[in-house]
Amino acid sequence: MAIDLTKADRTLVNEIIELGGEDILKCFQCGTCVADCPAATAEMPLRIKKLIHMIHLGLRDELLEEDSVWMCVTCTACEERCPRGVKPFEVCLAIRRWQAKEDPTYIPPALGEIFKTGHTQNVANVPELRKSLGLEEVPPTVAKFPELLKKFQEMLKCSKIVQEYGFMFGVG
Amino acid sequence: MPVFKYGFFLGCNIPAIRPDVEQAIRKTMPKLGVELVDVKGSACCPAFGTYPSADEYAALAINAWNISIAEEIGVDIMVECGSCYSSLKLGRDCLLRDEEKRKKVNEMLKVAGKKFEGKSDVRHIIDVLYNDVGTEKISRSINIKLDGIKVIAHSPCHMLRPSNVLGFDNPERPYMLRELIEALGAEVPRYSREFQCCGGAGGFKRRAHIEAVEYTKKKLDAIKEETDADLIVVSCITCLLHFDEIQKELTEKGKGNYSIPVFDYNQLLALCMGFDPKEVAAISIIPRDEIIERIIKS
Amino acid sequence: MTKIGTVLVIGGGIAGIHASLNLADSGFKVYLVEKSPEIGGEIVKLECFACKICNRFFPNEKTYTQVGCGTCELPELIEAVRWNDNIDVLTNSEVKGISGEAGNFNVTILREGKEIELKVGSIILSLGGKVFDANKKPEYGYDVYSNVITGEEFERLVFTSSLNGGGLKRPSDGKEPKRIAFIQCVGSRDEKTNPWCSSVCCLYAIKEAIMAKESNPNLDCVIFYMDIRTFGKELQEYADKAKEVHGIKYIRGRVAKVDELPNKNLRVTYYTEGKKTMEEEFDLVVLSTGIEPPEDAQKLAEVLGIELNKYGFCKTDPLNPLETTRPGIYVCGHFSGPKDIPDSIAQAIGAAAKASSIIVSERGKLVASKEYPPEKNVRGEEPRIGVFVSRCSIDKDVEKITEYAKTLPNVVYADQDMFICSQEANERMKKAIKEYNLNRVVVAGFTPRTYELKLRSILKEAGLNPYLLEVVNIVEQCFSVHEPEKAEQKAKDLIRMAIAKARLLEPLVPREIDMDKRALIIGGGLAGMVAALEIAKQGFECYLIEKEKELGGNLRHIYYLLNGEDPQDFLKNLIKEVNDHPLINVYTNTKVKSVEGYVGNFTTVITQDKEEKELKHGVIIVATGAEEYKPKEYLYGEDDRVMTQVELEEKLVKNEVKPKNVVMIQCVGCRNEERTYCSRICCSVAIKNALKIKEVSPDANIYIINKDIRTYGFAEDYYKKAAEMGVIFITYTDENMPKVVKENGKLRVFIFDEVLSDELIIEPDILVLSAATVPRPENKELAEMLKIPLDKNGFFLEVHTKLRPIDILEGIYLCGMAHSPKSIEESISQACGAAARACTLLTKDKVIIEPIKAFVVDENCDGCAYCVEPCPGKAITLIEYMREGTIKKTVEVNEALCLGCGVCQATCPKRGIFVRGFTLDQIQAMVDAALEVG
Amino acid sequence: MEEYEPLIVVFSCKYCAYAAADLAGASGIQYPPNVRIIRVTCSGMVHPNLVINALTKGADGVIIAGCHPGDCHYISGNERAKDRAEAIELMLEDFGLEPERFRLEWFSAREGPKFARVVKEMTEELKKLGPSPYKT
Ligand SMILES: Cc1cc2nc3c(=O)[nH]c(=O)nc-3n(C[C@H](O)[C@H](O)[C@H](O)COP(=O)(O)OP(=O)(O)OC[C@H]3O[C@@H](n4cnc5c(N)ncnc54)[C@H](O)[C@@H]3O)c2cc1C
Ligand SMILES: Cc1cc2nc3c(=O)[nH]c(=O)nc-3n(C[C@H](O)[C@H](O)[C@H](O)COP(=O)(O)OP(=O)(O)OC[C@H]3O[C@@H](n4cnc5c(N)ncnc54)[C@H](O)[C@@H]3O)c2cc1C
Ligand code: SF4
Ligand code: SF4
Ligand code: SF4
Ligand code: SF4
Ligand code: SF4
Ligand code: SF4
Ligand code: SF4
Ligand code: SF4
Repeated sequence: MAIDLTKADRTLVNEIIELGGEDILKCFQCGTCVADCPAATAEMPLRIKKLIHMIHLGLRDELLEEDSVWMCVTCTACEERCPRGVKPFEVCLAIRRWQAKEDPTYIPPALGEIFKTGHTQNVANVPELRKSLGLEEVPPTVAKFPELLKKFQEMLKCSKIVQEYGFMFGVG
Repeated sequence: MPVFKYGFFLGCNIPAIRPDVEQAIRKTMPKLGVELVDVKGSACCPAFGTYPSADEYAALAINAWNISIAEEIGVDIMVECGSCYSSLKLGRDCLLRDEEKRKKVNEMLKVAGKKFEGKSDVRHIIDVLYNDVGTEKISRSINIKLDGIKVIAHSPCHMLRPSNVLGFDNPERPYMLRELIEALGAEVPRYSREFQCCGGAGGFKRRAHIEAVEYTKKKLDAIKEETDADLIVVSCITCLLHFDEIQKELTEKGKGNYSIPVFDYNQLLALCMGFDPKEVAAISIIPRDEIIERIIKS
Repeated sequence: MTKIGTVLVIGGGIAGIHASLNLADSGFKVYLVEKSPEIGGEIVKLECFACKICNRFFPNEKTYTQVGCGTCELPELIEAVRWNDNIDVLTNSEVKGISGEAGNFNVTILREGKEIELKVGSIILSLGGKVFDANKKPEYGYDVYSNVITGEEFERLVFTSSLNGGGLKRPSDGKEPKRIAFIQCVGSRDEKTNPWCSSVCCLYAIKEAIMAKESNPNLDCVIFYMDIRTFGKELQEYADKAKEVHGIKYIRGRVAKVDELPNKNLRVTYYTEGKKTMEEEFDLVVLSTGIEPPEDAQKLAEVLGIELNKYGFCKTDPLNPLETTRPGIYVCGHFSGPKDIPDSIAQAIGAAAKASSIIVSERGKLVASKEYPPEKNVRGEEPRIGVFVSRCSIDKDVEKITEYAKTLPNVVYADQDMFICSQEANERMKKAIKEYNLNRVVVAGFTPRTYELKLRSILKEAGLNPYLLEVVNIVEQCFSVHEPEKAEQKAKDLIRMAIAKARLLEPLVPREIDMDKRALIIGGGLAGMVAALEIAKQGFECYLIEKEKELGGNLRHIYYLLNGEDPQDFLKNLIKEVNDHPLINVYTNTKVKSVEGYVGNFTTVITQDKEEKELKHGVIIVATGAEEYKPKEYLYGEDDRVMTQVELEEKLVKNEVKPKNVVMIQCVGCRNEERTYCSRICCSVAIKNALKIKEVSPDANIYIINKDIRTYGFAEDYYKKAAEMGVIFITYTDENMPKVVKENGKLRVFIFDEVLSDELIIEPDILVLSAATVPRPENKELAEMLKIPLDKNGFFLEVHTKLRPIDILEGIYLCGMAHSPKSIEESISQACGAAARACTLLTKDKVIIEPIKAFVVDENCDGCAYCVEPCPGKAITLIEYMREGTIKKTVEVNEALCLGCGVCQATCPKRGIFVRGFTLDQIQAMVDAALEVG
Repeated sequence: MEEYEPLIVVFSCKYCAYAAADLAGASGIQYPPNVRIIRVTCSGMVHPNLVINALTKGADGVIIAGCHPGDCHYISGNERAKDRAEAIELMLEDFGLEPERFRLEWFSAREGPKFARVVKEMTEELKKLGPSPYKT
């Protein structure tokens, strides 16, 4: 199906720049970023170059559909080798942020977990194991200091994401 | 003997899933003249798939939170996990470069009574081992030499790239981990996918599982076909977990026999230093007993 | 201030060599300073053996393409420099200091530890460049994997493999590769290393792929590229034929990394649209490494007080491409930005014009004009032959050979010497010639190709006609290739053959034609005006012929350049300078009606306002330019919103458009079946205009639909800038051409987007066509008048596309877009070059015509005219005259046109026509001598 | 009896072909000493009579060597040589000479190895063929 560019929104690129994809306009579509991208081997591949092109063209709806960005392995090979200094990996994160902003169902649940415990894994959950190795039962992270965890949460409450989607974090 | 002092940043996976790595680090580093202090109250770095993927400022604030603790103690941070290294170091770099972001983030930190100044650097453990300690000292510190043992060296992507911010090793053909292993007396064979990513981080494995497994299989196959490696050594908890889990999955799915033991570098170092495997190399999916036995005996 | 008639040329590459030769040839003394032990530069390293692949492209057509490296011709050029009395070559030398000013500099040179002071009037920098160190791209594994090599190394590999016989051999194990990958833009177009485009690596990769294919047609060669940048004359055709004829594959996609497999093969990882990510195995990987500024540019710039550009190349201005920031110091070749050989040569010769024009008053004052003793008349004398045998590089004693020579008839003297080319040997030779009253000389030693010229001058110094010489090649073609015993026998035979010919040698006298010291320049555009002005500055009169009412050509319609600069003031000044110059006669509204004559003596009839006028002149410069194609495509002419780039530019300056949505389509009217070439400038022009639109309306959407973006050299910066300003680039292929329709009064552009693998629909307010640059339709008529060829696209054809980019024929030169499409900068360089070439003749009082030409033996010729048609020089005409009361038919040779090839001599059944120095009898004598059993 | 050594006369243009022979020398590529090179300006200069005379007066073989087609320094001299070679071949027949005794070969300046190879090939061929029937 043809893509009608009269319906495109060329402000999209500014939104992505705003969200951290600062160098996105420099891309000249050489394909280095795709070539060695692990996630580009997927059946529905992540082709960061294509996403960048879509953003240049202003294809909002299509970009929102592209959940391939969430496959990024974060290996940064693309960023290392991009000849134009586009920082495709940063663009990848920027796209995720944009999607999360446009459609909150994109927001990863791990955000809530970190808010609650300070960690993606509950480090306080394996006291016996740690003890058997001769370690402190609970490691000296926020998990061990409830007053610090509170401060940590206070800090995060200043962020837009917690303020807007408090329900996901069990606040507000 | 110069003494180095670092704040040991744990992250999430090490203390929760592979605390034996934590113990290996805690045991080995002081023997090399590296004193470790705790970064008390540290949190998730945060991992790229979390806050960095949804709210840049929240992510930077968490980075700053972690670093500010080290700044209070007056040490640089040392990390093992590649992702943690990358997240913290990139975050720090961004805050140092961008005054406006730094200001905003410090406003958030203020609520928690903290402040980011950028005084503390973030160092990967391989950087510390290679550049502060040096391979020579490591060779001198061990009791067991890995004669005749063939070890695959896998340097984590996040330790290497983007090299303009993170880099201390050659970003395309890292050699430091290799030399550190050679310092233990082992042989480190080359193979054609030596520099391929493990494929284990991020959402790839979750969202495109079949291809992700296939991707790692290629690397493992290259190891199997092109070398007769006894074990794989990494220095990233994510890589460690991934190689370990994926081999089991491949074997279970009948894709062949994948059973190369996987170690963190400090675990191997700890064994060579004569620490008790039950403390420093206790947890694994692919059985390591046999190779540990061989190491201890050699 | 006194001026010095000497020029210092720094850097002895192809550019430095050409600059030196032209200066020396036009009456200036030259010091050529080279820091390495040998002159020759980068090209010496290019071991191209697959010779003339460059020329072997269109074997069935009348024209031939020449795009190789020129290595083959280099030795001759180096010899010409070495034996030139007016060029002092200082190798192992570097410039340490400078004082003074334009016209009179004092330069300190450090030569092998010793300091030398030189006084020079002007300086030319031809420092060349440096090949990028591939180690800086570790992902390709150069220096780690033995089968990953650079383009430069590949050329050597092809050469050495061929020497050792058999096919190509890869470094790791000597195995013949079956698949070779070429990786483009290594160390170019890359923010991490060098952001500019190195301009030559696309060309050389294709050349090398063909070399590989010629060594083994079953080889698989793949070139991985981002844009193929074959923008030079006939290079697009070269790239296309490489694909069609040789089956070389092009894959668009920058290679991410190379890994080595246990069998030493290499796995190349890349992505190209329409495929998954790819891993392919190759036996050999060739990195097309780019060009960087020369090693010590920074240091030298400080010493000389010149500025470098931000990338470390010499800083120049598009309107003054040959000038550095310091008056009196000029630049050419790679050093002012990467460029190929023809562009380097054109610039070098142009720089010679610039460097000499500030010291014209000193022309001829410092050059050594040698006085020769009067020539001894030997006609009718019994041959008295002297034989000189050289021992150089022949291990064996040549005593026996010398003794043998003495036994041959007419030999009155024979001797041997250690080095025949040494000063002492030369003196002895002269002495012997006089003492023994020799009237023929035979020299046995190295190949005549390297020192025949030098030996001739020795004969002259000894008072002998220089053509009474025969050189015997007993080194390269004898002792180097045979066992000593057999070589000795063969050497004797060869000397006997030479002596047989020597007996029949006659003195030859080069013909001298009076030189008319005026130039005719056809075309009053930028190139024509610059050429006229440069010639006038050198003190020669010229006629500048322009068919239009006004001077200026295309430049009149260019209002800003890629860098934003406005060239109109420059143009106004140029026109004024030309009109005001007392030595330039401008004829506008004028056409050339006929041209007669040859070098030194042309007569041209022009018509100005129906009035005819006859002009006499010694040289011609063709500068007729080219024009923008009037498209037939994409609704051009049917809808006002469809326009060409030039039309857009006009509208933009006049503020007549302020578009919001713009589509530009590239390559309209060329790179297609009808016109196969690339117009070279239109990619830059499109970007220039896109940037202009963005300047006035930053929110405008601009889509540039292209096949490749060819912003070579530093223009790459502007390509990036355009992208950064939001200009969108979409590629198309011949299979998926854009479509334009008008629907409900709206323009609609349909283009298949490979990246999205979907069709895009755009509704632009204006559609801009980057129309081809096409040759002037009048070229054909002019070419016929001048008896010069056009290339198959209708541009004028130079002698050699690669090595002589300015010369068409002796006395006829070419510059600007009449040669091929090119930028203002390039047109100016080449125009200066054409002026310099013309001046090498204009400075002379006589044109000397080599005597090795055909002559007719009237008694034998019966006028059958068999020889007329085959003569490649079109030098023979059939004539009739009255002899003893009857009509005698015979032929006549125009020596100015005769090439001396001897085709006539071999065609004539009646012994009616021969070439001096190579007559049938002379050759037959050699054959007979060869057959005598010695 | 000593082995028969054929004598080959080579008419070589002074450009690429001669340069190729020089290059073989500069690179030290050995080849049989049976050739006698005669330098002419262009391969198109060689009159058929020169070839026939040589072969009937004692040469065992003749080579005309020029630049590759399209590469002639005299525009099209080598094409004339090519046309003439056909005529020469017919004349060989009339004179009862084997076609192997004459060759037209193209060289580029860098084809030193090819020059050596051609000489070797032809020498071997002529050895098999035996001396020219005109040899006394
Ligand atoms: C691998 C490769 C293949 C190529 N193939 C082709 C091709 O097929 N066709 C083509 O047209 N072009 C080709 N080129 C480009 C071609 O080489 C250049 O166009 C050409 O060499 C430029 O000539 P130059 O005289 O400016 O520089 P160079 O040839 O580099 O010569 C510069 C000279 O200056 C000397 N020098 C430098 N600094 C100093 C100093 N401070 N003092 C004194 N002397 C100094 C150097 O030693 C050198 O001799 C190729 C280039 C490369 C790298
Ligand atoms: C569409 C277009 C856009 C361009 N834009 C740029 C740009 O942005 N930047 C840039 O650097 N370069 C640009 N160029 C290139 C630039 O215009 C040329 O390099 C330069 O003008 C060439 O000058 P010239 O004298 O060779 O040719 P011309 O400008 O064509 O001049 C030739 C002159 O010769 C006259 N003439 C032709 N035939 C005859 C004859 N038989 N008798 C007498 N007179 C004759 C013509 O009338 C004309 O005045 C552009 C070129 C074109 C075609
Ligand atoms: S590597 Fe960089 S320039 Fe190339 S396509 Fe990817 S983002 Fe664009
Ligand atoms: S960082 Fe993400 S997008 Fe870039 S190569 Fe790695 S997986 Fe692909
Ligand atoms: S898991 Fe893979 S992506 Fe992550 S650090 Fe390890 S090597 Fe890199
Ligand atoms: S110019 Fe042509 S013939 Fe000469 S060396 Fe180069 S490729 Fe060979
Ligand atoms: S695009 Fe430019 S830099 Fe890249 S290979 Fe071609 S000529 Fe070289
Ligand atoms: S637009 Fe012009 S310069 Fe660009 S590729 Fe096409 S013909 Fe060549
Ligand atoms: S020179 Fe020979 S070929 Fe030419 S016209 Fe005279 S006889 Fe005929
Ligand atoms: S020598 Fe060649 S150019 Fe001269 S007249 Fe004879 S055929 Fe013509």
